[in-house]
This record gives sequence, structure tokens and C-alpha cells, in this order.
Amino acid sequence: MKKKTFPRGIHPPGGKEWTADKAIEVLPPPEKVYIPLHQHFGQPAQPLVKKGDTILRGQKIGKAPALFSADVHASVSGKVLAVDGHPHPLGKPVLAVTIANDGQDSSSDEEEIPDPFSLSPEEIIRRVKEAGIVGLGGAAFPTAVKLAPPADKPIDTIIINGCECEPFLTSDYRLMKEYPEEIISGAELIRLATNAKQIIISVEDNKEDAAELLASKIQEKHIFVEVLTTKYPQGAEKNLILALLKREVPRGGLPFDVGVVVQNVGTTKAIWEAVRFGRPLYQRVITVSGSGIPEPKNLLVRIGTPLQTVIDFCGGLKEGVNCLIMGGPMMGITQWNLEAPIIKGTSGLLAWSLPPASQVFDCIRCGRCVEHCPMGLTPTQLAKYIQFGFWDEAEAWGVLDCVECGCCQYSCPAAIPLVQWIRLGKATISALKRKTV
Amino acid sequence: MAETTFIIKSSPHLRHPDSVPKIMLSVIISLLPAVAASVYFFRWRAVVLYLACLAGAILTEAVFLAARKKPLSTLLDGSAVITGLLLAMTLPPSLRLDQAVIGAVVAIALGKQVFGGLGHNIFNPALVGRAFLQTAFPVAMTTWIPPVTKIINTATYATPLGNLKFQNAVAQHTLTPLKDLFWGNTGGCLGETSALALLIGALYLVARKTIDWKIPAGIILSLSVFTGIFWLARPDKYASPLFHLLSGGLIIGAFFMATDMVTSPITPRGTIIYALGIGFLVGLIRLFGGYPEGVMYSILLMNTVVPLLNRSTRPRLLGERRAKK
Amino acid sequence: MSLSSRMVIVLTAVGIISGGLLSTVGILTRARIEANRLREIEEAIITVVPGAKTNTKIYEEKDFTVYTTRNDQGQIQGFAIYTAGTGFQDKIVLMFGTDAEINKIFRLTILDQKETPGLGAKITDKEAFLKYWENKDCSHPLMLKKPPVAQEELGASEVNAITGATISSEAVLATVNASLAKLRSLIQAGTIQIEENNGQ
Amino acid sequence: MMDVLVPILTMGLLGLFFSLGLVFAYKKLRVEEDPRVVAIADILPQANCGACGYSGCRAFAEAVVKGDAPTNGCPVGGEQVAAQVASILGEEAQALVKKVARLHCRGTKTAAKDRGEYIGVTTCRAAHLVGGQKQCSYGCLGFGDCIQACLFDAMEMGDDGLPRIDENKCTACGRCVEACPRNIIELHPVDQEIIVFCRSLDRGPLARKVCKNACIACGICVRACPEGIILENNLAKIVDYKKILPEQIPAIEKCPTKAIGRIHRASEEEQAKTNEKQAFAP
Amino acid sequence: MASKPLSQEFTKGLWGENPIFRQLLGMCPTLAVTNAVINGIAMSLATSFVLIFSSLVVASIKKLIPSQVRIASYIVVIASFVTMADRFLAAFFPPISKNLGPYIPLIVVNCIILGRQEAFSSKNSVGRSLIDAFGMSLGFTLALLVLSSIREILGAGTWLGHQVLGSWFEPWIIMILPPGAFLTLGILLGIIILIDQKLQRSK
Amino acid sequence: MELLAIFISAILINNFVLHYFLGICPFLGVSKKIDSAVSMGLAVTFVMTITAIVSWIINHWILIPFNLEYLQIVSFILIIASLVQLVEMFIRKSSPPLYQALGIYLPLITTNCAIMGLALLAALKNYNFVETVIFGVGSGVGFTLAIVLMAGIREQLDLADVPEPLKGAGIALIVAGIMALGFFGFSGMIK
Repeated sequence: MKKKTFPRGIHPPGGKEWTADKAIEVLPPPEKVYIPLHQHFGQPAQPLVKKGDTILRGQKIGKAPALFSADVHASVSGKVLAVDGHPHPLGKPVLAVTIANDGQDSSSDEEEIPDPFSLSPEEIIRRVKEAGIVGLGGAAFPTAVKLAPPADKPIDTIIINGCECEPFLTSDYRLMKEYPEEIISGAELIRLATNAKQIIISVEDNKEDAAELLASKIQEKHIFVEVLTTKYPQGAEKNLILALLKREVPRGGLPFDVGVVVQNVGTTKAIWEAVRFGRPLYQRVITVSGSGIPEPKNLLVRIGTPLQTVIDFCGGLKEGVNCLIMGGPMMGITQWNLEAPIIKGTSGLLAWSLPPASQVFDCIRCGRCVEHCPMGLTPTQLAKYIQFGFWDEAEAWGVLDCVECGCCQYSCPAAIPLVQWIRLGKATISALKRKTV
Repeated sequence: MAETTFIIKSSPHLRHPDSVPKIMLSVIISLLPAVAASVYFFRWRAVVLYLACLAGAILTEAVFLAARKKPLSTLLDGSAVITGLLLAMTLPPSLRLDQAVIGAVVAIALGKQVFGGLGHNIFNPALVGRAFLQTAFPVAMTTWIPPVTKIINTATYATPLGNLKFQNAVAQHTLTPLKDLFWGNTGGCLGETSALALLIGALYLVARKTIDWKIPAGIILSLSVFTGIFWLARPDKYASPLFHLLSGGLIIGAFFMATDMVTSPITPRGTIIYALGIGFLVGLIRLFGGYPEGVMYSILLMNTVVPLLNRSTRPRLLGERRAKK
Repeated sequence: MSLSSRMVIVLTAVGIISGGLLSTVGILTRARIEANRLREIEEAIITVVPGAKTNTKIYEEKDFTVYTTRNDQGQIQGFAIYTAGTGFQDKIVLMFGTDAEINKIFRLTILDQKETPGLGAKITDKEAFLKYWENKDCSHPLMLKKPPVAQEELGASEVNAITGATISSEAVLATVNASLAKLRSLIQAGTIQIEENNGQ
Repeated sequence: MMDVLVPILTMGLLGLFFSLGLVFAYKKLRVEEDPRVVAIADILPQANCGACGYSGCRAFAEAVVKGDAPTNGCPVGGEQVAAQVASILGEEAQALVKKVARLHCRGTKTAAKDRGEYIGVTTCRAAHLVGGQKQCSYGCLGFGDCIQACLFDAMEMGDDGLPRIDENKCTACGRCVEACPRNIIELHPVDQEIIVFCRSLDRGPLARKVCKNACIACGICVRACPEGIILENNLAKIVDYKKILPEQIPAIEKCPTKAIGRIHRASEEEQAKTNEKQAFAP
Repeated sequence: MASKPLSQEFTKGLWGENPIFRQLLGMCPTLAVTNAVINGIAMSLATSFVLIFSSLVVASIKKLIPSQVRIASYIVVIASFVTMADRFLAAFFPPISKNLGPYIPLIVVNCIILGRQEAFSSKNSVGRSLIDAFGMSLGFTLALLVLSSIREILGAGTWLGHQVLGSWFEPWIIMILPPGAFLTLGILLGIIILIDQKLQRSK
Repeated sequence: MELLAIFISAILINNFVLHYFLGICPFLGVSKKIDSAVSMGLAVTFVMTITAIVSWIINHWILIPFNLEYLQIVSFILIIASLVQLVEMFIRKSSPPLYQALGIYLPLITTNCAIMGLALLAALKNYNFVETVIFGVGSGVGFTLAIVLMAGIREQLDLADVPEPLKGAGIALIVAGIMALGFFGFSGMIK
């Protein structure tokens, strides 16, 4: 039978062979961690500690001020050196808690629950929220919010997203290979929390072995593993739902509008650990790869570890490296300051040397961006509207629907920075809207 | 150690290896078999016409780039070369050189640069040049010579389509044999005659995915259906679809001109309407119009419709619910 | 005076004054314009029927007018037919003359056309087109010769087409053939009668 | 006789007929338009810049007539237009102090470090989206979005990589203020001379590290004029310009990073020339 | 309002406010009849006649006319003069009349004429209106002359019917056809703006 | 068949804008946005149809019987002017957005050569009543076709790097020229 997938999209080179068979290594906690209080979608957390405080690993150091926000926890035990501005991988310096690691790693983990499956949905969600879990796929959306959709939107299906469609990244793959039981149990917890009927674990066909492994561990009848044809951006929620269930999330809507909750495998594992062991989200698995890294690895890293420490552990940067990316090559963000720390949403760290920028031509209207846009947009037209300031037209042509997956720019023969134009348009249009409201 | 500095840019950080110059180069390569065929059939006349058109096109492009203070490196994208080649291929072999140069200058200046250069033009530049020449020098543009492989005693020579239209060739049983059309052993525009050579290049382009196969397919389909209906009804009066497909500028038009990315729609549905429209118009003009050949006009006419097509055939956004009309 | 009545009065007044003025102009020029029009027809008739002295309009419908012409002895020479047909762009208005038996076309002239300049418009050119129409046998429908050949090689009822402007040539041919057929049928039906005394 | 009478009659009747039609239309279908709107729209500069906050000069005219907008609401036209508009509406012109746009950054090419090579759309807004190519997250990016936005040719890019504003040409339309993604252009009364040339909210050491001319919140200026200047979020802020006394200015200008001080107008030479022309001491 | 010196009132029509190149008015006859210089001249003479006399009349009677029937009255005035021109040409120059066809009657809807009445004659004195009308007429004539010269020379190799280019020249027939009219005027507009920009800069 | 020929010819072959150069002012002025081009086209088609009817009646019932052909110009223009003014007032009253979109060009329909040209050409070509109406509708459709196509192109050119001096009318005229070249393809289709 033909494997499922979604329409359009692209086939970028994989790059996964660099790290696919590298088992997850533990990066020793560094001497100092810098834990930004803003690592998630929504408002920054408010500090709960001050300079000089002695704190334990897992202790809550930042409190979410609003619903769409997440708590922040210490990733090492030790003394608070400062609560101050510190470089952040997403741009401006933000308030961060600097902790001097005392090396004790003494924990403040919450109580363990031997049989988490007997918990009420509210209790599961409470424990997830307490653990400060956010989506680990990259968007860093607070997970507890996702698990509690509005009452009038019943959930029937949980999708566990193991697509990892971004090239080079293998952290989710390693998690599936090394912790299949935890992922399945975590998925079951999500199902219980949302009262859904079935769970689909989706894996692309370039990771068949992981899919087989997962399938072999499943006992329950309502959990399936679905192998999908490899294509980017399969892991984008809306496309994944379309591929698996043939349901279209309405424009401007969210997965729960079609009765679905999507969670990344890393998040699923974190949910398991939070509910079962009361362990907050203070570490995660990242892939460190790219031609600029001498020893590519999959690493379990404490949140707040400076990039420099991570890179040094993988053999430092090679000569001539001029491009450092946090995240995958399609949606990741370029880094320039090695003092910036790893945050909850960091899925990978890639380094390579780029050739001199290729000449940008005027659009030749080849239509490849249209052909490949998974959202059905017309990127070249959008970019031009934005370039010339036709905001109304850009909005009418759906610029706000763009998920910035980068398929258009990847396939553009004229090397036009389409995604940047579109992001500019989205930013300007939202600003204009705020102004008029 | 010097401090490492990093590139700051927006995602994505990967790119497909295809680029504008590579695309243009592949089009040029794909035209070479037909160029070779035309040199074989028309000898030195072909060579000088190619040179004249290329020189006219490239020089005009360079002048405009210089005047607009754009990098001359843009010249290297190869689009001017394609325009020059395509224009030459659609000219009668006996055309005067100065006229060919005028065509090339018009093609680049009025067909392309006044709109802002590559990517901004509305109409296919080569066809603008061709249409200009057709209207400026109607006699010269409709005077044909036979290929050197055919020795004929008359001074003038009709193209297969001219023969069909004006001599009522079907009834007279003087229709050019399909074999000659296929090999190119007949009169006509420089690069249009040899269907075989053009198809070789076209196959390369389709295989390389430089052009969208749906455009030629749509044109061929709609022209075949259109001419087929009339042929089935009156085979004594109308030529077969196959004759129409192989004769005149249809192949070069369908594979190399209608597929010009800049002037064809960017939306998939728009592309299909565009292609069907061209095929239909070709049929309409060839069967009922004043001219024996309609490929050039059809493509130009559909070019004018492209902006509207792009607008009205915007793809459905994921999750978008469109009101039923 | 209210605004409305002022509006009415002013516009009416302007109309009346202009009407008066224009009637003067119209009357002053009418005769001359009419004469111009007649002269044009007159000249055309003389062109297509050589030696015609007088003419009589004997039949008229839209785009088809028939005149009989007489020589200076008052004998009927033949017909001058004013007619029009669709050309490449627009109507081609033309006139041709035949003998009384409608066996021979004397000459053809084009009165109005909007064909492509330099191409289809050559139908007004004597050397390129019109000369082939002189003294043609029209007892059978005329035929177009394409590509053109030397005048000596043309058959009795063959005329040359213009190179590159076959459509325009064909349009003229079709118009002439149709007019001939129409004239014959009109005569057969008795709508047109030619008797020596019927004229003046 | 008929030849003359009939046309006169025809034309007269036609005229009568249509004038009656027009009268009917005029009575039944007329749309009232306030003549004042037309008059004001005529006076306005027709730059349609939107500085007034309306969608163009005509919309502004309508708003003024309705009383939604002040008569001096057109910053481009200045006092002259305001007076004319007011006279149409029969009001006295409200006093209007000329304002000009000013840049709150001294992060010149040499003072502010770059993060690295920037590749992408060369506008400030676009660069700002990826954090900007400057290490400072608050300072001028130097791609000149403001210059592009200016309709009055009042801005140009200086050699130091910062835009310069010609205060004589500036009409305070505010388009540059809108255009700047980092919000470092503000409108000030033209006679305000002391401003803070920095908007960095980074703490001192971090700010100093990325830009030599950054405000490091040392507080020297605050000590010089505690009534007028305060520190807020690691940044000096003028809270009340009127409280800054002329004799305090030298002390304020002791700022170690020159992040606060007197505005540079035109170069000294030009200044001298204008002084000559005006023939009185500044 | 009108405070310009009279000389400027006249010259503005030639360049600064040239009805065709600047105001883009009266494009229909401009494009349609410029395929030969003689047609262009005839058209501009006829247009000038109508423009000047209409301006005269409108400026004289402007006070009598209520603004609601303003346009209708102006049109009648203009149409009367156009009729005169049309009849005159038909009576005395039948070939030209035939060449220009419906375009002489169409002077009545030439935006220049109504535009000048609306914008100028209805607000200014008789003398000033006349000067303005003369200036505009001259500007119109100039534009038509330039355009028709280019088109006739390139399209037929002749100027006013005289052979100016040698027999080597093969006429570009397109120039005397509609596309040639559009293209020539389009390019000419571009060139004029370019020249104007150069002039402005050198000032 | 004759009627079809008149209709097609008016739209494609002897297109008012591209062949007769009639209606160039609105063609250049109102072709910046597709929406307003469509409404302009419809307005013109509507006025043309009415003009065709009314002018035929005036011409054949008044002018010709009384031998007053020389009053054609004056009477036609008066009809058109009043007609347009009525339409304008009507639109202004009934649909202010439409009025806004067409702006000053509605009064310009009065001086739109296309309308007057229609009345004159129909009289010149000696069409009968039905033919005149068909001619009017066809010409209106032809005008609409041309202006909408042009608007589509100009909307696209808004996003193109057209040289500064050619922006606006210059490039529009060049596009019109090339469109006219393209429309030559239909020549000779009506035999």
C-alpha cells in the first residue's frame, strides 16, 4: 500500500547519516548555567529567586505569569550568581538566572507516582504544567495548554509526532530508538488527559527501524504506528494531520478544531517523566551536527548550558566555520554569540561554512514556490506585495497562514529571501492590526 | 585567534541546487539540436541570422543594464541569449539581417527591459520581437525559401501551413508529408521546421524539470481536440491534428515559448487554463483566421491574460473554506 | 427666477442658438458635400466603364447599387456595380463595370478599404492588383491565382492574388463573384429590366 | 424656411428636454457635499502622507469639518495651512510648535559592533526580524528605512552609517518614526536641544560591550539634573525637558559615552551661514 | 487666482502643461490620426479652431450659465464648432475628411477642449482664455506633429508625402498601424519625462 | 450570422480601444485596479448600449427624416452627456463605494470618445436597429475586455521594476501596443 503523505512539500537532502547511529551521550553539567526566563511562546516568566540564593536542581526559579506561558526550573543545583540580562539565542538579551553549579546535582524532584495511569486528567495536566513542559519540536508552546482544549472541542485522536522532517536532526530518532516504552507511556498519558480514543505515532519511512521498534512494544489496540513517505515539512502539525487523517485544520485554527492533539516524541517523553517521576523539564536531547563539527553527536544537555560548552564537547568548531544554526537547517535561527545558552526549544545545533552568498536575481515567476508550498500559498506574489507595501493584498493572499517552513525559499532558483519577506509582512500586518484595534 | 564571526540570516539555510543561470543554460542547451538542424537545412543563412539576433539581443540588454545602473553580471543569466536564439528560430531564413537586428532590439527593449528586465516582463520577449517584425515587414516575414535539401524551381515557396490555408492543400492532395515535417525537410521559420530536433531538446527540458510538462501537454491536447473535431467532420477540407501538431511553430511554441516561466502563470490551475487557451487559439486562428499560423499570436494573447489567471486561480489555502459560487 | 427655470431656459436658449447657427452652416455646405459625393460615384463609374457619359441608378439596396451607363451616343454600355464585402479588417467598398451581357468585366476600382497598409492595401494599387482585373471574362466565376504569375500566363477568368495578402485578394474576388451572381438573379427575376428606352 | 426652423426647433426641444431631465436629476438625485470639505481639501498639501492619522488629505478634510480632527492636525502643512483651514472653519488657529524628527542612537559604524555578515533583505525591518546585524539589539540598523519613508527628502544616510535629518526640511509627518523597527526616531520640539542618544535597555557592561556610545546608566546626567532626568531600565530618560536648566547642560554633557548631550544640527559652517542670514545671535 | 504673466499662460501649453505629453488628454485623435503628417496637421488645425472659438464663447458667456447645466451648455457650444469644422472639411477637402473619418466629429469629446473650458475659460477673462487656448492648441499641434512625423517617416519613409528616406529603406508598416501608435507614444512619453528630469536636475 | 460577425468584430478585431483608439482616457486612467476596471467596463457597456439605442432612434426618427444629419454631433453628444450625468447621479446616490472607485472618471465618460464614437460609427456604418444594438454591446464588451486585461497587467506591473520615466502612462501605452499586436491574430477571422 502506498504510504501516506501530504500534498506539495520538498525533498531536501537528509544529512541524518551524520548522527543517526550516535547513541545519546550525556553532556556533563557545566560550571555555570544561564537559564533565560523566556524560553517559550507567551510572556516571560517572573523570577522567583534572587542573587545569592542557593537552589536545587529542578527547583522552580521562574513563574508563568499567564496562561500562555511556562514555569522555568533550575537545571543544576548551586548558587544564584545573578538575575540579569544575558544573551539569548533568539535575539535580544533577556532576563536570565545565572547559577554556579555546585556539582552536587541535589534534586528537588517532586514525589513519584507508581501508577500514573490512574490519575485524573486534571492531575496529569497539573503535573505537566508544574514541570514547565513546552513543545520540544521548536515552537515551545506550553504543553499544558495544549492538553486542555476548550470543552466544546472534543479530542478523538492523539498524534505523536516522530517525523523529524528537518534534515540533520536525529534527536527524536534517537529517543524513539532508546526510549520507546517511555514514549508509548507518555502518549497514553496524553490520551488519558484529553480523553481521546486513539493514538497514532507517525514516523517517516527514513526511520523504519524506529517505527518497527515502537510497533513491537505496543500492546494496546488503540495505539498505531503509521509510517509516512519522507517529505518536508511532514512534522508541521497541520500537514501531519492532513497526511494522517485527511482532515484540514481551518485557517487560523488549531489542531483541536479537528479533534486532534499533536505532541512531539521528545515532549511525550518529558510528559512521562514529569507525571511518573515529577521531574521538571530541565534537560533535553539535541543533535550537534554539520560539516563544521568535528565529532557530531546526539547529546542530553542541561537547559542553560552555553553553546560554547556544547561545541567544545563535540571537538570545537572547525576552521572556516561561518554559520551556526540553532534548530534545523530549514527553520533554525543563526547564532552569533557563543555565550547564548541552550533553551527548551533547542532541537539541534548545526555548524558549517557557507560559500559566499549567491546573487539574488529578480523573480522569474517559475512558480516553484507555489508548487512546493505546503500551505497552498503563493510566496512570490506575497513577497512582492510586501516589498511594495501592499499589505491588504498580502493579507488577502493569506500571508498570515505561512508557517515559515522555508520550502519556497529552498526551491527558489533566484535565491530570493522569500521567508524573510513573508515574515516581514506578517510582522507588519500584525502591527498594523494592533494599531487599528 | 581571530574572533569567529558568523553569518546572520533568516531561515531556511538550505537551497536547491537549481539557479536562474542554470535554468537558462539548460534552455540554451535544449535549443541546440534545433539550431543544428536549421544550420543543416539553411546553411549560412541560418548562421548569420543567429549571429545577428544574438548580437542585437545581447547588446541591447547590455545598453539597458548600463543605463539603469544594474550589475552587468545580470547579463550572464543567459536570458538575452535565449531571446536572441528563439527570435532567430522563428524568422524566415531569407530575412534581411538589418530587419533581424531590429527584431532583436525590439524584443529586448520593448519586450523585456521597459518592464524592468528579466522576471518583470508580461509578454514573451522573443515573440514581441517576432510580432513586431511580422507587422512591420509583412512581406519579408511571409516569404519563404526551401531548405537546401529540396531543389525546387519556383522562386517562392510556401510553408506547409501556408499551403494548407491558401492553396486548399487538403483538397488538392498537396499537403506536406508528415515525414518531411518530422525531419524538418520543408520550408518555414529557421528553427521551427524540424520537429525531431526540437523534441530532443524538449525532452531534455522535461526530464530536467526545467519546464512544466503540463503546458505543452495542454496545448497539444486542446489543439488536437479542436482540429480533430473538424478533421473528423470534414477530412476532405481540414488537415489532421497530427499535421497541425508537427507543422509551423507549434512545437517550438508549446515547449519553448509558452513555457517561458516569466510569462506563464505561477498557479497550477492557471497553467492549465493558459495551456488549453493557447491550443484553442492556435486552432481558431489556423482554421478560421486570416493568418496561416497562430502560435505567436496565441501565446501573446494568453500572456495578456496571465495576470488575471494568476489572480483568479490562487491555490486553495490549507484549511481554507471557499464559498461555493 | 428660480435656479431650475434658469437651467431650463439657458440650456434651451443655447440649443436654439446653436440650432440656428448650424442650420446655416448645414445649408451652406450641403450642396457642396452632396456634389462631392456624387462626383466620387461619377468618377468611379467612368473609371470602371470606360467611355461612360451618363449613368442611371436602376437598383439600390444596402451595399449593392447598380447603375447602367450609356456612351455619348446614348447606347447602353453595361453596368457599374457599387458593392462592399468584408475584408481582412473591415469592409472593402468597390465598384466594377461589366458589359450589358455580364460576360466581361471592364475594370475594377476600390473606393474604400481599411486593409493592412503596404500589404492588403495593395488592392488599390494598379500595378499590383487592379490591372489584372481589366477585361476579364466573367461568364464563369472568376478564379484567384496564387502565387501570382505573369499577366500573360493568366487564364481568361483568372486574376492574380497579392503576395502575402491572399485574404484581401480573396475578399475582393468573393465580393465581385457574389455581386455578379446577384445581378444575374435580379435580372432573371425581372427586378432589373434593361431596355434601351427605359433610361432617359 | 423649414430648413432653418426645423433644426432650431429640434435643438431647442432637445435642450429643453435634457435641461428638464437635469433639473429633475438635480432635485431628486443630488448628494449633499459640504463645500467646506472641498475647500479644505484644496488647501491641504496633497502629499496624502497620512501623518494626520487619516487615510489621505481628503479624509482629513472631512474629519476636520466634522470636528474629529484639530485644524492644526496636518503637520506637513504647518502653521500656514492650519491658519487657512481654521479660517475656513471660522476658528482661530491653534498655536503649533514646529517639531522635528530625531534619532536616538549614536551607534555609528565604528562605535557599534556588528554581529556578523548579514545576508538577506536589506531593510531595517527585515534585518530586525532576524535580530539585526548589529550586536546591539536596540540601535540603528542603518539600512535607511526611514530615509525611504521620508516624502520630503529631509533624510540622508551619513558616512557613519546613521541617517541624518535636515531639520529645515523635516515636516514632522512622522513617517520615519513609523518606519523605524527599533523605534529610535522621535518627534521633538525643534528647540529641545538635549536628548538621550541611546535606547539600549541592556545593563551597563553588556551595552558598553556592543557599542561605545551606549548609555551605561552611570547616572552622571541624573546627578547633574535630578529634576529633569531619571534612570529607568538601565537607561537615562528625560522626563521633563523644561526642568533642565542651561547651567546644568555642561555637567550633563560630561556623559562618558556621549549618550546624552546637545543635538548636532547642521555642521558648524552651515550653522554660521544661517546665523549670518538671520542676522541675530542664536 | 490667475496671477501668472500672460507669456507663461501661453508657453505652459507647449511644455509644462502640454495637453498630450503632460496631461495625457485627447489621446484618441492623437493616436488615431497621426499615421501621416497631413492628417496630423489637419486634425490639429481643426482642434485648434474648435478650442479657440469655444474658449472665446465660454469665457464670454460664463456668467450667464448656472453651474448645473454648465457642462451641457459647453458641450453644445463645442459641438456646434465641431460641426462647422466637420462640414467645412467635408465640403472643401473631401479626401482629408475621408481620411480622418469619425475623428473630426470626435473632437467634440476631446478631453482637452472640455477640460480647458472647465478648468480655465469658465474662470478666466476672455483675453486670458484666448491666450491659454492658443498655447494649448500649439502644444497639441506640436505633439501631433512630432508623433505623426515619427510614424510617417518610419512607417512609410515619407514626410508630408515626400520621400525622405532612400529606396534602401523598407518601411516599418507597423508604425502606421495601431500598435505603432501606442508604442511610439509610450516611448515618447518616457523620453519626455527623462528629459524633464534632466532639466529639473540641472536647475 | 451577420450579427455575430458584428459582435465578434467589435470585441476582437476592431476593438474600440486597440483598433479605433476610442476610450483611451479611461483606458489609461481607470486601469490601475482590476476591480475599478471591471466597474468602469460595465458602466461603459451599459452607457454604450443605451447610447446605441437612443442615438439610433434620434438618428432615424428625427435627423434623417428631416434631413438634419449635420446635427448628429450636437444631438448625440447631448444625449450622451445627459445620459451619463443621470447614471453618475444614480451611482453616486445608490453606491458610494462604486462612485469612490470610479472617481472623476464617471463624468469623464461624457467625454469618453468610445461612447460618442459608437454613436458616430454606428451611423457611419449604416447599421439597422438590431445591428446598432449588437454593435453597442459588442463594443462595450470589447472595451471591458481590453481595460480588464490592462488592469490585470498593470496590477502585476505595480510589482515590477519598471524604469521610472515609463511608469504609469508610458508603460501602459507600450502594453497596449503589444496587446494590439496580439489582437492582430484575430484579423481576417470574419469573412
